[in-house]
Amino acid sequence: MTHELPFAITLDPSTSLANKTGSWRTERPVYLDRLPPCNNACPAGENIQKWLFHAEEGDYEQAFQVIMEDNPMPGVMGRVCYHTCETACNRGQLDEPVAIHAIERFLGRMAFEKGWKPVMSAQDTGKRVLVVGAGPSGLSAAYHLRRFGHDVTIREAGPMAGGMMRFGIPKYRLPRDVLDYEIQRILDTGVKLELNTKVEDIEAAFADEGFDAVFVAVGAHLAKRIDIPAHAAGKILDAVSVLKEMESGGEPPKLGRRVIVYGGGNTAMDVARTAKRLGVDESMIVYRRSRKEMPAHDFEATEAEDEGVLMHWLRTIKDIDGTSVTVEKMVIDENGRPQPTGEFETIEADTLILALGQDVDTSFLEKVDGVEIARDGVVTVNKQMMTGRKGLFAGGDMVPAERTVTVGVGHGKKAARNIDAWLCGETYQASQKPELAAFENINPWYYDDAPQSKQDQLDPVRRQTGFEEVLKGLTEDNALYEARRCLSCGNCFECDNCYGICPDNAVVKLGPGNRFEFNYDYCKGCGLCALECPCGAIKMVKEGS
Amino acid sequence: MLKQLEGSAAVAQAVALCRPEVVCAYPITPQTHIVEGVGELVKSGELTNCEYINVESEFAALSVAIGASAGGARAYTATASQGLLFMAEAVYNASGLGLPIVMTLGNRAIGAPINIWNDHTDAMSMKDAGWIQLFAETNQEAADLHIQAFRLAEELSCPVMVCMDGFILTHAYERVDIPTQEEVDAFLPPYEPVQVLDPADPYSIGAMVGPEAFTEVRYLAHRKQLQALDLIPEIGSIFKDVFGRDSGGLVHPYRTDDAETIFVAMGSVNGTIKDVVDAERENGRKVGSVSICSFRPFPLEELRLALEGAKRIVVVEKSLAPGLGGVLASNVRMALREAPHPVHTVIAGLGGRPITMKGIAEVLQSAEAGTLPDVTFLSLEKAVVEREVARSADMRHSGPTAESILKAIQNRSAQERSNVS
Amino acid sequence: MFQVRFHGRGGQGVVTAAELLSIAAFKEGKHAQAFPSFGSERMGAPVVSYCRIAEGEIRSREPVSHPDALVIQDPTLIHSVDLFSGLDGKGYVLINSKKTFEDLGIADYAAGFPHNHFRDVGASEIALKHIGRPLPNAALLGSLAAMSGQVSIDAVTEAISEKFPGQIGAANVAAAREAYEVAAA
Amino acid sequence: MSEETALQRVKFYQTGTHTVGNRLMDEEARSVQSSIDRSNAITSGHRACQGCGEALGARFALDAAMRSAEGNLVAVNATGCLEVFTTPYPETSWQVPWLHSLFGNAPAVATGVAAAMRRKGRAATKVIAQGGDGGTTDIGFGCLSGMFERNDDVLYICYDNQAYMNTGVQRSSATPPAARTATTPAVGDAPGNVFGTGKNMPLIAMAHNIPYVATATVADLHDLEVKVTRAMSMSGSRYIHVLVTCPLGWGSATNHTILLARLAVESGLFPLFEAEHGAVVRTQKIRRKVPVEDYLKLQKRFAHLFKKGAEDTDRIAAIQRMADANIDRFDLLGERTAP
Repeated sequence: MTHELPFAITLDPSTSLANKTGSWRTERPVYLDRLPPCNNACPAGENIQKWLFHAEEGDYEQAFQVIMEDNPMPGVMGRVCYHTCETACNRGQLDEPVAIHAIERFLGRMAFEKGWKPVMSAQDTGKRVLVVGAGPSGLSAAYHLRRFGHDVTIREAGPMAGGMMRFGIPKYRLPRDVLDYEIQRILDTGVKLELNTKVEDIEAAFADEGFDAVFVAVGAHLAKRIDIPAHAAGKILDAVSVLKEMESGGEPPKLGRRVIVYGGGNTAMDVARTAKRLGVDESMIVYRRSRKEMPAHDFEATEAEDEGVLMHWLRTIKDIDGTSVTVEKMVIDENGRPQPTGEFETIEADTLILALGQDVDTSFLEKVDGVEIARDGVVTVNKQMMTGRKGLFAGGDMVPAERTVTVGVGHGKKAARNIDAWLCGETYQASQKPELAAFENINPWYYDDAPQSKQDQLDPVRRQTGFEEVLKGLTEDNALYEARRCLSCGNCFECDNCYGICPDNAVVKLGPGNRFEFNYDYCKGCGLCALECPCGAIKMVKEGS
Repeated sequence: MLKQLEGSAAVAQAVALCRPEVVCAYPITPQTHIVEGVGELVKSGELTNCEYINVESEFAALSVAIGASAGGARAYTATASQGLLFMAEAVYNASGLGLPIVMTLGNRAIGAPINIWNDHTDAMSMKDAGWIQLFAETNQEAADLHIQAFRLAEELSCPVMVCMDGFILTHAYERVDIPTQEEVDAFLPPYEPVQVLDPADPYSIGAMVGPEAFTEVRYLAHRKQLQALDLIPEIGSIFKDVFGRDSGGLVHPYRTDDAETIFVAMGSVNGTIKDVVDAERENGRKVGSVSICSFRPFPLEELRLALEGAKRIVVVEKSLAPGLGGVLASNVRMALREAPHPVHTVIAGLGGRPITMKGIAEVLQSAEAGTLPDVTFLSLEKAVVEREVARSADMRHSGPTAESILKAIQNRSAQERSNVS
Repeated sequence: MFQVRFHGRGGQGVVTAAELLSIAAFKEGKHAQAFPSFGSERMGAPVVSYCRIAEGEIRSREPVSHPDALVIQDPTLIHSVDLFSGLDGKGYVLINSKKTFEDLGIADYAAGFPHNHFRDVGASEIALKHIGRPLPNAALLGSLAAMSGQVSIDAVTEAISEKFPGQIGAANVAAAREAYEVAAA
Repeated sequence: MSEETALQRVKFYQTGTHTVGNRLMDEEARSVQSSIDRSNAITSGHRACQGCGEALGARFALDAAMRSAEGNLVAVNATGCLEVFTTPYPETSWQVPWLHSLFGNAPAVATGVAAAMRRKGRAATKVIAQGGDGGTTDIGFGCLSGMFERNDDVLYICYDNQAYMNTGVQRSSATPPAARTATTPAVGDAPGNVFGTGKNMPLIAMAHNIPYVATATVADLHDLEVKVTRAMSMSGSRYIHVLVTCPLGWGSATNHTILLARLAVESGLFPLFEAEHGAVVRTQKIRRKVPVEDYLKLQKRFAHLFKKGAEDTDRIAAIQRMADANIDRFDLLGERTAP
């Protein structure tokens, strides 16, 4: 329809597009992906936020696949990981952190129910790698190496794979069917497992068997001991042995009616709780410092207490006379160290279980040239996790690091990447970490108040009498809800805020999954989009910088 | 059909025959009977497809009409005097937007002092608002001009104000030939707006225009009025073809051929003037008159042709430009800017003061005698004015500074003298 | 040209009377022009209206200063307003009153007019009888028709019926006819 | 299937209803502004200041109205910032049919447009009139009241930025007490605008008994869109009063436009409510109540209240009392149970 419209007074629609208001701008908004604190805190290097993103949509399989890029055992990890991600979670400053572990566990269960397998797309390289030890690090390394297309063999000295996951963590925390399933899923990717095969000669593996690289991750299985004056030796056991015995399939260890567990770490709690389940009347923790200083996670102590474990904080064992254990009271000085008081008490116990930490058995490495073993028994590795012996890598509890399953899994992945690079004659370069998405980058207004979903717990009576799993999993509804509590810190989740609130229509929406882009022809640089971005995925930069 | 009826009723019926789609009503004397009349026709169902909207002010009345016209409807309203001033902003706006609204102005004086009677001050206040202003001499012409006004407005996309003298015409019963609907339909096609608010073609009407184009916009408004100088007679002649009578046009000369003195006036006073012309012709005086129908656009050329043979021009006008004299006279002088004639201004009929044949005849005599001043106030009560001037001269302290100071000094020295003695 | 001036008070139908007269004249093929003098008079205030009747076009718009007939709808105005201004001795005067000219104080003035040019008629009483309200204008128009012969009584009643259809019109027509008879007698 | 059902069952969308869009919500439950196909009633290239709340508010409102009317609407605009920054010759930003007449007559012009639509057989075409606070509460007040009284079929939207911004920040009858404007300078014993009794246009609109009155802000898009949509579903006179931040006039950072509107609501200074036929039917509760200082401090127009060492605590307290009175009057904290 053409008109003889009045001159100047009447204007054709949208003609203002000729006026490029971008020239007004002194600052420009830019989209960026900041590093979410959960990802940053994850020892296994999981891209938590990314898999939550998929879980929020109910695309659990995709979420599972994202986890599988970093961690082959979500079912295990969702149970045993101490989830530093949740400690770091920005949502914790709003109400409560996202229960990431519970969602991960849910995804593990979904994968189990649906039989999802990880995507294995790499071509076989023909390179052969030996992994020594089938614990978390070894399994993880083997899995990731397999994903790179390498030929992987695991040799495990023990009768079963799993390492500390099996022999250090009681089944009420990690049911064995879950563990077995996820180990098998790794093996199904084509990893060879040789059990009851102790590797004694690394050089032979290189030279005689033709492995191109070796990754050792034998864990720390040697219980630390201390000298306690014993007038009449009572029954003294170590925690690792007790837990290992639980897995042997034979008679459970005989502990008597009263048990003291000496130590304040997670293993101490595990053992005390195991003892309780084995039917002792009194399972006691004796620890030289207070609850505040104990290395165990608070929830573990709480769960132990819930199950009737008695706590004797600020006590050291001075001597043992049959079933009489003399303990000295301690105080914490201003430096946080325990100091003796000279006051003593006596506790009756049939068994004393030492839970004082573990050492690594590195004897098999001593004869390998170039391998350096530190005074505390751990193996020195460089940034690429390689020992002084070219092609020999090490990880897990046997290198200096926190000794957790998650760290072990992380080591496995990291080692695999480095081994892969080394096999290709390269050096692995970790990508530059983007800036952290701090709480200050978040605009909390846009998030609804939503309390964390709590996992049900087994009732205390059953917890004291059996090894049924204590924590229940989330229902699908709860898991979905929980996933949706994620703030998506630092990463666009396509909330359309920038698109909606730009007074100048200078944000172009690219459609589902494609996010947005700025139309700098019109953006005046007001900064509204950056401030009102809920998750801090936009920042303002000086024009021309 | 010939009817004996009130001028307002005649206009209401004529407007109704034009099938307005939106009529805005706000009462103000002496226009009110017109919108009342239209309202009755709408309410009774004689005028269909018409929104009759009772608004809260004249400003709203014309504003509603503006919206209606931009919405593609034929819009009409009526006002007078203060009402026109109250809507003044919208008056300019309607023409600026090129909206073909037709509005009746029941001419009335403007206060203070408040005065409800007839003169042309209201119309003159809006003479440069960009509207076409047509003045009716009789109620027949008032009715006819409305019918022509819609056609004119819509052909030009320019609003038209039909001016008719308050009371003198609006309230006068006389015979008016009210045409039939068929005749009007044949003359006036349905409104086809040049611009209309339409979601299918969403342009913006009413932009802000800066120095870079404002002059051009104003030039085009001027040009539109100049176009109307051709269109008004053209429409008048088509009107004659359809309705068989002369109405409208630019100017109506009366017995001007050999006239030495020509009266120029607008509106109903021309009837009285014509009676004087006839009477004085009987007395042997060479006198004629010109009635201006189209004040805006102002027919400079037609007027020049009508007046060029005369020796003197006497403009009888119902408005005053204080400090200058006559508004119409100034415009007439523009038409005669190259001619030697004196153009006298006679301010008459202000605030309803009757203009009598006797008064006009006296003006003619003094004009012929060469004693008519440049500006004359017809039937001015000189005694009243002089008394008031004298009184205020004693009271006043404002005014020219030097004079006031002198006066103050005189007063003081007189006081001092009296104190001494 | 025959010019009539009506005097009365606001609310007495003074303006309507002039209009009705113009319609009556129009009905007889004549040109007529009726108009009021004012604007904002309220009930009770003195009001003036005019009507001109002619065979040809009426152009002048000036107020009627030299009437051929005066219709005085309210006799109380006689001494408060300059009613008879411009009237010459040959004109008509019709006063709504049942009083004698002596009682009205105008006997001497009335005596100067030709026979039957100066009348008073009890129009209000006639109106009261027919209409139920003392609205004298229709009745006076009947009398004026009889006195002046400018319009026929039929034209007057037609005009009344046209402007006031129905019962009110009919009552006014009856009043006009009775007053016509009174004046024609 | 179980995924599907859980998705539908779990109505928690991580950002709830507060962000513009959300990929997790059903398409039809998302805001108009989130749509890739929104009409953009005002398109790019307009000359509004950086961070202009009115440009935003007008697009929010008209886009919602456009969706509701399925594109069949016309808009009338009073003189003011919105008019000036959108339509300087030779460019217009409007993508809806649009008419500007004068400062004070937008309601009447809209009445005329609506009448024309009815008479031209286009009664389905919806008419919206819009103006700033000056054009609405001051100079256009008479026409607006007339429009309400006649119950003309027009939705009138006031974009209230609390002063005459177009002319350089002069006081209007919508300017809050103590605010500095060019005609209420921050000097003397009682700097800034006087404490008056106020002219509350929404309540005045309600007094006309019109079908619908609502308040909204640019901070809560969903609320605004719901209200516009509801208004559009009705006929007769409807009034929506939208608080729009003006960085220029309020002396606020250009990126605080939404924040300030939000604080106005959360402090209680600007109550959000809806009224039908003269009675309040719904109020939007305060989510996280804040003291008025939080709102005032971010604006230079109130800076004189917070002079170091000379805080005008009395007048800040007076403003807090206004907020508290609103909270009480409209039950903004939800302390009273619904009748």
